[in-house]
Amino acid sequence: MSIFVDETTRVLVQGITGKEGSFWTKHMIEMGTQVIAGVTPGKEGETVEGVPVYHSVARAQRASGEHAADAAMLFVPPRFTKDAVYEALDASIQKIVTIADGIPLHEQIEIRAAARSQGAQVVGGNTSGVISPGKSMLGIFPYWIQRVYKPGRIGIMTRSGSLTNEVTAMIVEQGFGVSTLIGVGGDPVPGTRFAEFLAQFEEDADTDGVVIVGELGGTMEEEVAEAITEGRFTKPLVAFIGGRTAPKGKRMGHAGAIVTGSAGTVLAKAEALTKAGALVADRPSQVGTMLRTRIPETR
Amino acid sequence: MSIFVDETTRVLVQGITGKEGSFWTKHMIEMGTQVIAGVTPGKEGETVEGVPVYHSVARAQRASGEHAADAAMLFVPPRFTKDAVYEALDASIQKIVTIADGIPLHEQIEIRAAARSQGAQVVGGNTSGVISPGKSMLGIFPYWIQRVYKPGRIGIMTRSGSLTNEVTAMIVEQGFGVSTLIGVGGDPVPGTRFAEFLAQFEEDADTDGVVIVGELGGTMEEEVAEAITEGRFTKPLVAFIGGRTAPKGKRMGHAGAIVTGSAGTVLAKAEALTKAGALVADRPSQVGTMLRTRIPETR
Amino acid sequence: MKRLEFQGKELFSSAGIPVPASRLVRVSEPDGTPTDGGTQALHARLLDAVAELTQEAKGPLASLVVKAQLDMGGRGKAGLIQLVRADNGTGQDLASAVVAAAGQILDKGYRIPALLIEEAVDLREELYLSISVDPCAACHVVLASREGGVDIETLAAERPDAIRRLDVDPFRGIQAYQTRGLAYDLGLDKTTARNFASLLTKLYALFTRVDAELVEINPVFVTSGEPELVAGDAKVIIDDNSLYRHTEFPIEREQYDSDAAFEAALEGIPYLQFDGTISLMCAGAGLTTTVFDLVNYEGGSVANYLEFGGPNYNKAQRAMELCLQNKSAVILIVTFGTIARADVMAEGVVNAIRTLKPDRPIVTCIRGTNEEGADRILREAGLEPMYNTEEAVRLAVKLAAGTEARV
Amino acid sequence: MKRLEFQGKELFSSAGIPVPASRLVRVSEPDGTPTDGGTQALHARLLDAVAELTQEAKGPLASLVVKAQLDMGGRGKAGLIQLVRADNGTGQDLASAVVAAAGQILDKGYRIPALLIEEAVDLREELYLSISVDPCAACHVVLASREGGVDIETLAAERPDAIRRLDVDPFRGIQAYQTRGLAYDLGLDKTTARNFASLLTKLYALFTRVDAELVEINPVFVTSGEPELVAGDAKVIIDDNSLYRHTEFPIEREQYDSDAAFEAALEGIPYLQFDGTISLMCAGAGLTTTVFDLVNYEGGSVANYLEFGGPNYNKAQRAMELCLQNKSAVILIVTFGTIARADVMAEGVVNAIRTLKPDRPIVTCIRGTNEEGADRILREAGLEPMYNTEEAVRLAVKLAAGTEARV
Repeated sequence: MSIFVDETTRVLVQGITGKEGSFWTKHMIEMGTQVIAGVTPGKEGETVEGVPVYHSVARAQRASGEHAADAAMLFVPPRFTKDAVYEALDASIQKIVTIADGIPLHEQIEIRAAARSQGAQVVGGNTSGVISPGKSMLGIFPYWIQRVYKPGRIGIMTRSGSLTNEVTAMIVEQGFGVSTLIGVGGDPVPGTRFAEFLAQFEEDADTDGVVIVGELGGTMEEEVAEAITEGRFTKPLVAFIGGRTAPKGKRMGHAGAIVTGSAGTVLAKAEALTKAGALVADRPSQVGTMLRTRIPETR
Repeated sequence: MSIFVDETTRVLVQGITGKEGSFWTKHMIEMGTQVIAGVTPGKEGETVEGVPVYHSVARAQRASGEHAADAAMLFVPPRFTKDAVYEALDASIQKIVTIADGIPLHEQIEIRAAARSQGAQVVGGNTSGVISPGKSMLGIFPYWIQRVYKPGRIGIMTRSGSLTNEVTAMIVEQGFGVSTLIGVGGDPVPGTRFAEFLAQFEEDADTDGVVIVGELGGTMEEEVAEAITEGRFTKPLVAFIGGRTAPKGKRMGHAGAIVTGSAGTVLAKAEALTKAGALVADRPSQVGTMLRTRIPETR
Repeated sequence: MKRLEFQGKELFSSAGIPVPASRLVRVSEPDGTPTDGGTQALHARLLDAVAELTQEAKGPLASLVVKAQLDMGGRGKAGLIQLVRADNGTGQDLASAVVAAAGQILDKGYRIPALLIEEAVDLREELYLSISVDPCAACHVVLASREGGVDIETLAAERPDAIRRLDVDPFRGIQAYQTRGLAYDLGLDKTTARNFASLLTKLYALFTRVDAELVEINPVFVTSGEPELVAGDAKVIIDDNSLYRHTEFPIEREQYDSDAAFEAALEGIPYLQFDGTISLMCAGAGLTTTVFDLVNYEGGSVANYLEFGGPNYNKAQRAMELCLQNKSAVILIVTFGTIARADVMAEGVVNAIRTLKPDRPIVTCIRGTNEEGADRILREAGLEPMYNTEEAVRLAVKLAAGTEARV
Repeated sequence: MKRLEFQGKELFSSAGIPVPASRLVRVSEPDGTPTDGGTQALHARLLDAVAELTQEAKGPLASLVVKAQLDMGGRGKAGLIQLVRADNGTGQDLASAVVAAAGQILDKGYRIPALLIEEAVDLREELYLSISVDPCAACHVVLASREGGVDIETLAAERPDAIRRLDVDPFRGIQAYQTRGLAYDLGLDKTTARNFASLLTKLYALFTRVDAELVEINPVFVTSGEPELVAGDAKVIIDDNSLYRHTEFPIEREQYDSDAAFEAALEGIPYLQFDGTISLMCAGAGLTTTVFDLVNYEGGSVANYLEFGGPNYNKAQRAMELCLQNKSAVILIVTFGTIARADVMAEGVVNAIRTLKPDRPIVTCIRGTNEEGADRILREAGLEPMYNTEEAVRLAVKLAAGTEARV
């Protein structure tokens, strides 16, 4: 198993005929992803990598009948992302991934609010997406790099892209692999937050533990600590949190990564997680070995 | 019993210190209504008919603690009604009655949409309100007129004010009385529609039958016919529908009462109801006698 | 409040919606007084309009459309819209043809405050597009069809599949994917789809900005050549309850079909003009409508529908004045009020009778809060109050028919 | 993008929010060049400002506030805001006092593009008011307090009950009952409550209109006498992702604390200026931040934070130019990219080295898509690529400390 996406997930690609859309559709299919339809207004009738293209999500869904998509992957510029998310939501798609980097803040808010109001999950923006290695990919992962994207039994959630490659490589080095990796994204208002995936990882029989790659700013790591404290998540959890030495009040890195006052410091996050019983690594290189202390057998 | 309001309903009055608010608060209390708090911004600390006044609904609810209001009665001008409804909804009040005549159409839409999104019922605007004679009143009924507001076992729903007095008098003349009378109001977009109260009347052990006082325009009467046809309402139902001879395309009476094309004619409504098994009166004077054919014993 | 076509098109222009080039030629002013100069001046204005349009077109105009501006459906069938051409066989030029058509239109006996002289659009297709509200779903509703230019209700009844519907959340407003999706669902080509989406976005913005009950473009012209979308007609109805925040829409004489209706509107009194013999002066929309029905059931006919309940219950004198403007034979007063106290209404009626000394019989059926007081007031004034609506209606019908004499 | 105080107050004025009467006196132009005329001309502009404010006040001014305009918290404590009075003991008049205060402020060694000369407000109370977003609840958040004028985060930590919070649905926007309710919950009297509700309504409209991350008024002055609310300060941060639709907010030199930071902003390259010895030129926000941490852990210090990943991954030359503007000892390049292909980045780095001939050692740790190609390119150019981030950091720190020589 895995969470959010697997080989049975039927995926619709919005913006499929664009440069990124067509490039990554090819790779998603190679990864095992069931891409059943694509959408680009004005291009109905074309195909991309054998996938039929429709004018709109609604038309694609109608054409697919009972085999309609249950997930949407967006390759849409940031300023049109809200519209594309609404379109997917309106077609009752409950799982949506957007990689767009630069979605206006007020639209990030609206995307999350709209998704929540219908119980849907939007992953992103400003993320590489979601991958269940060997099964399915909704995003732009270099899954061909074997020392990172090895299938296995560790769930990963992250706010970063490159840093995740760094950290995951350290986990794989210790003999682990990845069940599902979810990039929640580096925006101030990610569509779905760390803690909102924990229940799925908890239930997933094929996930033995979870690694979160956090950073300064916001409260996502604290929410994870709360979920552990409240017993909503009981599997081993290791966290790496970047930005411990970042100066206060400067926006370093992601727009979401800014500390004001004492809220959002890495210190506060690390304390909350440690108190909840999670392990917190100071350096990426420690993540794999820490995980090993909690999961002694190679999986 | 009765529906929507009875003697146990705790009522908050918005706009309580105004001329209408204070006048009708007195009458509501005389009718048995439990008025527990009033709201007028800037007048916290005053009382009206012994009822404490607060700046806001939230403050009134906080002050009332576990005995907070579960219904709100609005005496607020039409252009401020949307705000007052939102305020009540925000304080988790699920039953709201507004008599305001002249709520802007687009705000009528927003009121209904907002109420539905949290499963609340707004009655009105442009109505006399709701009365369960002898128990409770949220509105502006001349309950002192004995030949209309006699307690009994007939539920009444209406789009009109004066016409309802006319029709109800005919029902009472036949020896019946009223369990609950709900004026859904004459606006094009009433907060709650006829058919949305039918389930409550169906369940109410103290309601033997229902009379609806409809008029031309809209589809509320057709929705009642549908509910009967689908078996969602099984008690005797008699309808009087005004505007049978009204000319097409002219707005006669309520803003909601306009016929365009063949939709919304009294003929179409009467046919739908008759087909569903309801009785349809041509004149107000027939309503009571028709009801008597279905409910032979005086109740 | 219904806007006339030219007013609707002004709103369209302000919203960036393309409309055909046009000139308005007034027959009477907005306040109802005839425009200066009589027929000769009118002809001069028509010629000026044609000259200006010709100049604007930067080339010879082959044809123009002359459209009567009044609130009425089926203007085309009634001959109130005429297409005129320069070479229409009679040898006359375009300007003369316009003057001739205008004359024909004005001779038809309607009250026409103005004519719109409009460039004829070279088109390949006509669409239908409107936005209104859905009271049940509590949303805004867009209706669109490839079969524009026909009566939408007839189309809806006969071929509902030809109409596409789009629901819009009132809090979020219309979204790009919706306008685009509707365009493609209509089967429009890419360029037309883009223009359609843009048109709908603008029309929606107008709909919410002016608090409209309805905005309708029927037909939307799809021009020949590079397909552009142009509003062939304009129907805009403003929500009366919102007029307080729209001072740009004053109540004008030209929007009403009678002086009484106009004066009633200024007072905020619901009023409709008919040509029967019984003036209704009733309280409550539902009750007044029911009395209207009962009059018809009893073989009578209504001269005017008038409500003086609700906030107007102390306007008995003004209401009676409006009734007396009609050539009715009887005034029928029926009320059953709450806040509209029976005694206050009775007092108002009695005072109005004293002041106006009506020349026709008055039948009263005034009930509700403090009806005992009302009874006393009416009887003291020599009236004989009734308490059964149907009996009151029957009496009024008999009086109107002259079969019973009574004051 | 942070707006400076005077820019924020301009926005407040445009939104109908009262601000104190003021004049802006420029020290340098928005593009960073000194304003013409040197110290003498600056004094003349200060005197003009005082004269204009005096004239505007229609009466003698007792005091003025001189406020340095720069992006920095704690200006008061740093002596960058000074209240000056006419009769402050030294016998000098108000204008001379302003000139003296300005001189003191400018002598403190900060980069100050302008001074705001503002009327001092006679006040009886200071409030706090801000609007921002809540990422978790997905709504807009209003924070307000009776205890304005202090650091809100300190207040939040020490006396959270002194701050009231209001959540606003982003689709419906702020409602009258909410602004009113917050005002009364703060315990304001009726008049002040009304003014507060009006102020908040306007501030909310501004917040959404300019796509702000934050609008903050700290303090809101409650004036003596008839209580009016005036914005004592203005903090407005515009969402960078929305700047494409806000051409009214150009990127200007004066908003940045260094030329490199300004130039990086023009390129859309995330950049922060520090004063250490290692220039970071890394890809990915999270990874760059982590390398920043690792440099500090290893006892090194950072000269600049710079990301050239994402859409900028082919801007290696521009990025290296920015790094070379610093007095750093080493440039440390760490990447692990996806779309940002390793070979393209390596190629860019090699080309930049060829063109710019950097005078300091460069450490590379370039990984990700096509890292084999990157390895070849770097080695062909004579570099010795590394593949372990922590090792690369340690090497850079040693090189910067001069304990290891390497090119």
